[in-house]
Amino acid sequence: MALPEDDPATASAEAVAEAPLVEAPADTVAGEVVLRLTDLVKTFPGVRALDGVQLEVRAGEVHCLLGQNGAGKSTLIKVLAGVHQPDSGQVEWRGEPATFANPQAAMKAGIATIYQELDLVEDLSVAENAFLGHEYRSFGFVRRGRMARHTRQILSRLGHGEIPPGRMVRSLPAAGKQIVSMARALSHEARLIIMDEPSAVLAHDEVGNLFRIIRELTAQGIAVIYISHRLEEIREIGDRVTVLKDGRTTAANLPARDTPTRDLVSRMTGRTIEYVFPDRPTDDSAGADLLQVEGLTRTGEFADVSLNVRAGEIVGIAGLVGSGRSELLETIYGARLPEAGTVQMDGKVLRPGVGAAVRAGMGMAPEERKSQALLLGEPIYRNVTLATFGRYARLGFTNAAKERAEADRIAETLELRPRDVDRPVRTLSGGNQQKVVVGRWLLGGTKLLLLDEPTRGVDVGARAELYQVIRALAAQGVGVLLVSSEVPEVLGLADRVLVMREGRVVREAAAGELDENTVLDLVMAGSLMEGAPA
Amino acid sequence: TSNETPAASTQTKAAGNSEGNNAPGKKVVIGFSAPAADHGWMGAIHANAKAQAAAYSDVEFKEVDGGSNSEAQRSTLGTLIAQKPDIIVVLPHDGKEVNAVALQAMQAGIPIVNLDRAFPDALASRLVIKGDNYGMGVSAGHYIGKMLKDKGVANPVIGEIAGLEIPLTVERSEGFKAALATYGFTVKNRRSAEFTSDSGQREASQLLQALPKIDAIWNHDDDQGIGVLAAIKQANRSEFFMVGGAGSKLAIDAIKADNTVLKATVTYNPSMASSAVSLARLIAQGRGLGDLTELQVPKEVTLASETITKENASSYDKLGF
Amino acid sequence: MSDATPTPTATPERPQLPAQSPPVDPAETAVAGNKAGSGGKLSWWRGDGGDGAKRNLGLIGVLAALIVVGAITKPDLYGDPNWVWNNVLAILQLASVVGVVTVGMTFVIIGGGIDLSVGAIVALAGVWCTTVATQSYGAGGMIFAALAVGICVGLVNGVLISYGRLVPFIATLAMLVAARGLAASISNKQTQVSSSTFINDIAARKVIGIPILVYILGAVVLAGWVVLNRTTFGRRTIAVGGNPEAARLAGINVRRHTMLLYALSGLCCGIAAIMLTSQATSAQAAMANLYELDAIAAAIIGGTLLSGGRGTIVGSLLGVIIFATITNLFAINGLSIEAQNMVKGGIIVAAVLVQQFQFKSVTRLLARNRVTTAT
Amino acid sequence: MSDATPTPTATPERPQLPAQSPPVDPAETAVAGNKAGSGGKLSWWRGDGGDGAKRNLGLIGVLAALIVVGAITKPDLYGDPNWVWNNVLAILQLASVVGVVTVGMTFVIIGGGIDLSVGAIVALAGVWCTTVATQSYGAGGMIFAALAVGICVGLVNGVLISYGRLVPFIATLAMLVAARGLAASISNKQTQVSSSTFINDIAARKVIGIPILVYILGAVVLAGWVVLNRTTFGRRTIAVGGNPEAARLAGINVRRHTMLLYALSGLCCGIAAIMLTSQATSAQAAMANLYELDAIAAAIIGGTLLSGGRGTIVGSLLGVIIFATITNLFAINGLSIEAQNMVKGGIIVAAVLVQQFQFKSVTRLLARNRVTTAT
Ligand SMILES: Nc1ncnc2c1ncn2[C@@H]1O[C@H](COP(=O)(O)OP(=O)(O)OP(=O)(O)O)[C@@H](O)[C@H]1O
Ligand SMILES: Nc1ncnc2c1ncn2[C@@H]1O[C@H](COP(=O)(O)OP(=O)(O)OP(=O)(O)O)[C@@H](O)[C@H]1O
Ligand SMILES: [Mg+2]
Ligand SMILES: [Mg+2]
Repeated sequence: MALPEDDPATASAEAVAEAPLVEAPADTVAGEVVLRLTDLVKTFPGVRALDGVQLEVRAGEVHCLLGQNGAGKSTLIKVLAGVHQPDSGQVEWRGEPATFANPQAAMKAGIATIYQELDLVEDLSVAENAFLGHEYRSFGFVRRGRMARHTRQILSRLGHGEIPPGRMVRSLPAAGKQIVSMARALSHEARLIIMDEPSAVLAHDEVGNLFRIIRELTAQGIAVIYISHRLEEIREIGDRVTVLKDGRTTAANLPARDTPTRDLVSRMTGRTIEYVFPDRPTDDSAGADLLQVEGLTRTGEFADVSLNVRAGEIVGIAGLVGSGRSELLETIYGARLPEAGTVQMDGKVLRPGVGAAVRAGMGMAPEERKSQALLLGEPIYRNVTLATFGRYARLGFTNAAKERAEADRIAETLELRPRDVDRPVRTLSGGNQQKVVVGRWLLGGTKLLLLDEPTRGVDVGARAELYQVIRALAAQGVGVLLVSSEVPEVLGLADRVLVMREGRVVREAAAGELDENTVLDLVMAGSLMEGAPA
Repeated sequence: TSNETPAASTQTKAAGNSEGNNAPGKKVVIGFSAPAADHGWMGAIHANAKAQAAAYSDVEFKEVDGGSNSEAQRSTLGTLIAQKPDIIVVLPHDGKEVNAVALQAMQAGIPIVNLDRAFPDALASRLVIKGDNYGMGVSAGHYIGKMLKDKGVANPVIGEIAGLEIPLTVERSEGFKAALATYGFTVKNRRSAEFTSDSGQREASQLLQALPKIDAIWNHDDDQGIGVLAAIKQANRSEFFMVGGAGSKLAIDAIKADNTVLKATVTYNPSMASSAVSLARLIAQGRGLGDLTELQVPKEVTLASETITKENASSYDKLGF
Repeated sequence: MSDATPTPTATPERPQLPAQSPPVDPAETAVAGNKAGSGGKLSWWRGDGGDGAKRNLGLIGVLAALIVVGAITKPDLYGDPNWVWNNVLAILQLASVVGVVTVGMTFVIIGGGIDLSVGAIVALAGVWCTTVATQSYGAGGMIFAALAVGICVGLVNGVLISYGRLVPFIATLAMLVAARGLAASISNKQTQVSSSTFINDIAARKVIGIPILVYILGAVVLAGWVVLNRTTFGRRTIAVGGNPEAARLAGINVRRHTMLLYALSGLCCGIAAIMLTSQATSAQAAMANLYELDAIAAAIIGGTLLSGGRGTIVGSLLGVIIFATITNLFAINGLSIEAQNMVKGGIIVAAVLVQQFQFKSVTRLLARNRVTTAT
Repeated sequence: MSDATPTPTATPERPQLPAQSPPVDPAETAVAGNKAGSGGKLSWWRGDGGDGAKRNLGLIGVLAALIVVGAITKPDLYGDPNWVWNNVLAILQLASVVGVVTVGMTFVIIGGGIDLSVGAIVALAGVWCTTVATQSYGAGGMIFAALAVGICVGLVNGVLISYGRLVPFIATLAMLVAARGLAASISNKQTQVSSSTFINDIAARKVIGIPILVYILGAVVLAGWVVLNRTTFGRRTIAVGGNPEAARLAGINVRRHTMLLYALSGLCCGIAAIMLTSQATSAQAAMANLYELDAIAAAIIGGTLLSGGRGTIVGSLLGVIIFATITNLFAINGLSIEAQNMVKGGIIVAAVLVQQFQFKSVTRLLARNRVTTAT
């Protein structure tokens, strides 16, 4: 896989004043304008999510939307998809003013959407999910054969012909679900396909697949709006970029390939990012073994994994989606029972169960924020202190003021926006929700942090903050075990890296000894091997 | 209930006072089905039937649960019929709803003794023995009417605490209304409880709240009356008198003691279950009633609803349940 | 580092495990084989095959256990095949009315709602179709009245819930109270006898040895199964209950669909009203008491998720039959109601435990099997 | 929101060491000040369920409407302040028993469960504490028996649900059946009269003009409010009900907590049993009939989410009081039961609609306000 040339890590330190709206001439893209938004405004109670957005999308282009967490990207596309109604502003669709009163109307008009949050029905099959709402049918009966055939066709196009259309979606892992989401978008006869962070749960090879499809689509003159926080992806697939900040368009139609990263970043954040990864300590400051895992096994997930984490050390685990990293973390954390092997904290074998792990000083930020981590209806501060409210309590009585103060500090550190910690988490943007999940364990008292995809959907700026915090915690003697599908993140942040494949650790080395290509080779070799006869 | 209540305390007819009928005959199996006993009166029905059957050496008593609604009762009756007893005593949840099953049994040659709540179809039973719900309301109405007339109350405020709103309750209320009407009186406020003491308390407390001044109350059921009396005491009210229903021991005692507002109760006696079993045995054995000239048990027996007051209370001691 | 027990893959001394030659130890092949076993380049999924089917197997096990208990306690009766056959029919007849209601309830619950008013709707429809006025139109009029009342009341429920945004629990509870009140006022709190022999014969007649009521139950269950599993309406019901937001985003008119679900439940209640009226040859305002509880319990025992999105018609049917069998068992044994209730509570708990046990062990067995086959 | 000023936190020199540095530095105070400012910014969800508070306002509106209806229909009675005060007390007394049960139920529902057995537990506890044997220990023994029975039965529920993994609906339904059966067998299906004047006086006595029952209700509600809003137990309850998986991964012992919730509900039932026994000066197996429905309905009307994770004690209390007021209104007007039921259904629907209307319009108003301030 090609690596992006222009790494965000090289962005300069120079602060950039907020620039007025710039609009680059659209010489790079030839197609006619299919979608034009002018002065779009959308408010939620207490928040102006869109505050005069301009956007112009041409047929056959990949138009990227950039913006910090909470900038209004998802809100914008939900307006386009007919989910939200704008308060004011014009939507011009294929030359004519349009309003999409509901998702159906948008679909009819030829706009298909892959939403940021998975929108699948767990107890329906892959085919039924792909065609939900526009099933093949006659006299009310579902034409299952036809639907299955068409679904298989779409899935093969997506490079996943092996997923049976009749399979219940419940049994697919997150990446598989993402593919079904994409299949749904492709099942429509769409003129415009909107993708809201489709790559967040995809691994490298899947992203390659996705890009191939996007190129096919654009070659047919279909327009694509692509949202991602990974700048390298935007450079690879995008044609033009529109940048949102605080619900306003701060730059429109920048050429995706040539615009300097520091320009993009500064338009998104109003400042530049110093550097992405904090320096590793020069001396080997790591202390004694904190966590020792011996021969941990769960059939079908991972086998015979042994590893250790020392105090003050950051250990990263790289691997493909489905290589069993999440399960490993959950097992270490006591959320799953191992079939064999032991987990020791500070030299003591842990009893099974999350409670014992937490008491021993572990904390885990799980992979799926909505299902595993958040109380969506509860205020932010209560989510931040979900694991620790007991520490602030006296005689069983909670201390809300203290909790708020602590949560406020986390909110500030992680640039949560809006920063009102009494706001229900439900109303936060995806990336900000993720910050809440990670922030929970940054509160004091944790000795070992298990982080599963901590930066999923988090914007460039906040990501830098998060790295700083993690490094700072390590400097204080906290051990960190980090799982990430983004290889540069693992390599850049961790002191030591384990590479996992098919549930086994295939390589362990100091981060400095590995480079991205080596890791990718190790990881990919696995998937090549699987095809070969054992 | 059989295990604790000694047979003497249930209203059975002691074997041996009408010799002819008590002489052992051929062995018979008597089936029995009545709604689940969830309050005193129904409990007494079950207890009486069982105790009366036990008093006969020639009777095998087969009780199936009547469940909590007609449907359950139909179903269990079906299984009872399949076991072919000699005769079945049925107290239906509602005569009309169980009619079809009873008819089926009669057609299959199993006589049915219909206890208390009548089947609409005359062919559905061999014998009907029942209380008089309408008459009960009439008795209560007359007692209250007469008392108030005697006191010279011109425009009395009369309250009524009915039972669960099933047809028999409606009948009672109609009788009550009709009897009061003969005095020119009407019911000012009527609440329905559920034959339980807590529901009696609940409804009575609201009735008392609705009527700041009352002259008389009729409460349909003495079991729920425990709660009604409690509510009256809790509200500190005593300007009226009350008439009960059914005739429980507690009520009779209270009437005798005359220290509450309860001055009378009109009977609706669960002793009918004992009589039903006795008569069922005779029918199954093909015998008649000793004191009657006829060779067979008659087709219908309706109990009179009597009024128990302080004056006659002691003679009802035996029948209180 | 875990130098104490150097695992081959993790020690830095053996770093360059060549990607081309993965260590072939037995455990490894087990894992890899397991993965490759389901074919393709990524076998991402766990077996999901017949989750519902397995659960139903558990229910059939429970049913079998109940029958065995019956045979042990009453060997004389169970010795007679004729009696046994009749008993089966009796159980099915007992199950028929609640069964029909449960089919509708299953749809509502799968669709993310609940319908507490089913018993009341049955009563209202029953009472309505047995008024003197309705009966004067003959059996056809009565059937029409019952179905129309059922559908209309269901529609009112549906409108209140989907367009009035009332919580289903509250809306249908209000309907329960109101419909029973209306039924009482129509019937004047009297039991209304049905004089239509056509109606009364439905419960009394058999065709080829099987009661008509059982055929009706069968037809409703079959129709329910087909609608749930083979039509867009059914599949969308699962979507609406399992993930209403996703359903909305997919362009499904969630509100209209929700409304129709309650109408469907009302229709089932209308059918049940005819059946029950026929059984009782009469109707009254208090009939079908607490059917809501029976139907919900049957659906849940049958594997329907109370929070919506999952459930099977066959499971619900088995749930109803299990409850009917328990009632029948008690009747045969002549248990007193209090003993019966105590035992019943225990049986329900045991049934669910048995079913869960079954389910889990079967899964584990299959999983183990898979591993063995793969190696 | 539009803080164009570059935030100082981005520079690496700044210590973001949340673990060890809770000191109050200037930035922190700035944020705090900012927050204070945002108080004026009208974030209406602020605080312990400000959301709930709005909803409760709606409920109070409904209550007011009911009282107005009462005053219109019975001006003579409402003209007498003495009577009105007595009537308020009567309503509160009527609400007291169900109110106590509802507090427990609210906890269970917020915790993601449901307890159908509350009525049965009240009956069992009531019957148990009025047996001749228990009464021989005097009032203390009776109270102890009722509470112990309540807690034990609740614990059994809890164990079945959390460790036996039974669906709460089914487990507590089984308990409902079993506990009523046991109560019937203990009481011999008779009404057991309480001869303890201490117990009977609880319902009969007033202190400073207010019935003791009302004090008990107040105490239970207050305790419930404190536990739910101010203790770790309450926080865990919300977490367990809102997202059990998240709660588990946050280190909360979800199973134990679930078990305790049912025990708490059982305890409330025990208290309610004493109150109800005292009111009726007796107990029987059929008492507290359908309290489960009343309690669940009150909790839901009060804003508790049936799917768990959200609810308020005050809302539940208002729900109970509304239902009691409706009953009282009917009694005062002497409505027939069928009219009563029909009207009641309508009132429930109207109440919820009124409440929702209130709620939405207030929100919208605030939102509009907010936008104006912002621009
Ligand atoms: N339903 C809602 N109610 C209230 N506020 C909302 C709601 N949905 C979004 N918002 C607010 O609108 C703003 C924009 O959110 P949006 O989801 O569009 O951000 P985003 O650009 O997609 O961010 P991310 O990169 O994190 O996904 C945020 O401040 C968010 O809190
Ligand atoms: N929902 C699921 N159903 C069945 N098997 C699953 C499921 N999720 C994961 N697995 C299995 O568990 C193993 C590990 O998957 P998992 O997705 O947790 O790995 P991962 O390395 O954490 O990847 P990710 O980047 O998605 O977190 C895989 O072998 C996969 O087959
Ligand atoms: Mg977003
Ligand atoms: Mg993972």
